Amino acid sequence: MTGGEYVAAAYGVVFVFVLVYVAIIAAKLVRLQRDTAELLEIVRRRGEDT
Amino acid sequence: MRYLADVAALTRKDLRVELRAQDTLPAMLLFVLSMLVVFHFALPEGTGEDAAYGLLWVAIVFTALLGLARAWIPEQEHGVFDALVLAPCDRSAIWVGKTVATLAFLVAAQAVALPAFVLFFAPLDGVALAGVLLADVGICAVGSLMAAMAAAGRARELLLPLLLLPLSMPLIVGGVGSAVSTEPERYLLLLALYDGIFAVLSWASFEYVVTES
Amino acid sequence: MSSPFSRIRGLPSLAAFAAGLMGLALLLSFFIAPEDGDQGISQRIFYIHVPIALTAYFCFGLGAWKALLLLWRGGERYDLESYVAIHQGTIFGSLTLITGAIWAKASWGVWWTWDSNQLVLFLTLFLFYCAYFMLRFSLPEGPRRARSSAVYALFGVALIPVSFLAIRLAEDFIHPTTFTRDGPQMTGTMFTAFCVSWAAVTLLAYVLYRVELVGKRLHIDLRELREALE
Amino acid sequence: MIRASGLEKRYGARRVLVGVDLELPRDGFLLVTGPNGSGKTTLLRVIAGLVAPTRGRVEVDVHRGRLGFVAHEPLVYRELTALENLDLFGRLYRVPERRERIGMLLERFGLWEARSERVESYSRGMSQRLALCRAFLHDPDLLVLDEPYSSLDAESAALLDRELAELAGTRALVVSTHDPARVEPLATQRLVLT
Repeated sequence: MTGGEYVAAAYGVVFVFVLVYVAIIAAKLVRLQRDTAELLEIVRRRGEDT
Repeated sequence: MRYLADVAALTRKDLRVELRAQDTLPAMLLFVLSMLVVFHFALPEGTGEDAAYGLLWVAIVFTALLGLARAWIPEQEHGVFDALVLAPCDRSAIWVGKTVATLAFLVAAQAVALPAFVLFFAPLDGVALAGVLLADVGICAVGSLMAAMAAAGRARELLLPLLLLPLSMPLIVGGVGSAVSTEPERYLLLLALYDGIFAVLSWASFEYVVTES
Repeated sequence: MSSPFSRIRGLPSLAAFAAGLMGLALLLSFFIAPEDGDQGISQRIFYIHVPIALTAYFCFGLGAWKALLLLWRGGERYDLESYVAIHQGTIFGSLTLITGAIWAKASWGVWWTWDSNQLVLFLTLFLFYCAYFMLRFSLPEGPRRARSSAVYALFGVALIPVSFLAIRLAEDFIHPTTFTRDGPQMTGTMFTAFCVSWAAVTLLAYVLYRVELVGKRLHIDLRELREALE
Repeated sequence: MIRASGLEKRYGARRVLVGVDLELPRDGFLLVTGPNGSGKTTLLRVIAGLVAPTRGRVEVDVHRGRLGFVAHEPLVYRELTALENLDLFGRLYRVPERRERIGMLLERFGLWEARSERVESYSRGMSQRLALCRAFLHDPDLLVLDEPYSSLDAESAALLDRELAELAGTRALVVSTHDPARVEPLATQRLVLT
């Protein structure tokens, strides 16, 4: 491995970490969206009952 | 003055409870002695004395961990912890009592283990003994607090070593250094600095760890 | 008086600014800064490794500061902020160890060296803060977990100087360093490249911290909403 | 003495206490009843200051040293004797004429003969009576008793009736119990948790 490849490896790792982090945040957003939809469903159903 | 009276009462209670229960001190003694014997087989022929000092400190830290894992057991049976927290005394006195009692048992176990070490492996001079005592104070002070934190958790036997081992790294450096190095004063200074900083920090934060409101 | 920074308060604009700064940093550290005399191109890892390490310290410091606020002033929000800050600190901590190992391999041909006080100190702190999460997962949710975590976070910050001193003293008897690597002498442009990337990485960490905080607060609000609806 | 408004306590998703309001004067006697798991113990622990409410506020203007607390567990050291336990708490609570007061309480609660035996050799009833001694030791202004009658035999229960009758009106009491009949006449306020 030459010096340049090590530099690429170092920055590459940082880049991958940030991407993985963004992916985790995206997964959380999806879950939050599903939770919100569920709550909306509950409210709507409650709206129809009264 | 009141504070000292509370500390005295709590320390006497810890010593009496432990001497009556008769399970931590004998266990610590046998544990440290068997570790030393195991080290004998673990050290191949050619290794110098320094390795022995290093392993001595591993034995000291793990013996302390054994004692600290049981530190708050008496308080958890019958829920006595609540009674102590409700008492009008300053809650840090509870920590001081427990630290002094645990320190006493650790020193008692070492009173047997260190001569055995000198017999088995290598000599220990006055400075090394001072290093052992200073490190004992540090690990009991921080350990009592960490044990109180872990006590409220689920896997407390697993949690305590994880919490304590990184914190005990400076103690091991100081301890081994005071035994091995040509100019050991610096290491005693490191241990004293550690004790000063972390004993005060533990003393001040104990109340927050055991109360909710 | 609306200085340029007052407009940066919002998270999206903060993120945009961070991205811009990071771009500038990469540009500087790759193209503008001259190549290092003896280490050659591998010295450029320095521009990312050291800023990440300093950012990890920043996150641990932020976590400890929030912990102090929790113990001193009380308030549920500080527990979450301290937790997220230390979470960021651990992520950047692991990045520091990885990029540090790569740098060690490039400069000295070994993936790990006990000679670099920086790396050894970081390993200790990294283990310490991993135990922070073990503590949080072990204790039931509530004021006592918040306070214990806060106290533990404060211990972490106190551990940094003491460990650094211990590691420096440990050098004498564990094994004297075979080669000393004093701080790299930096010419003008190198130093600016370093400072810009330091600022960029710190800002990146702060943005990720804020993003995660928003996510966690949203989760808590939703849980409360759900309980209110039941 | 005690003011609480909109008290709520939640363990994760489970709501143990919801919207509890109460006001107890210095000589009030609050009887707390309700099925298991209705939050009686949690409410008493919140009043004693051992647990922080999730929402709402509780003000108990009594100094910690003037509060007596009895829980499901006796809160004494198993390895110590009755005398040693009470001596420890007597010192921590700065009880004047500690020895005399401990002797009198052990006598009154029928523990005098067993005073030098370790608590681990005590029956459940004896441990409970020792817990009552510990709670009454410093003559507190506020007594928080969580099901004090549990595991007491008929004779001890009658003894506790007399004690409570004597104390009622002279200080604040909060008592939770399963058979409220015994304490009903003394209560000035009632709170039923569901």
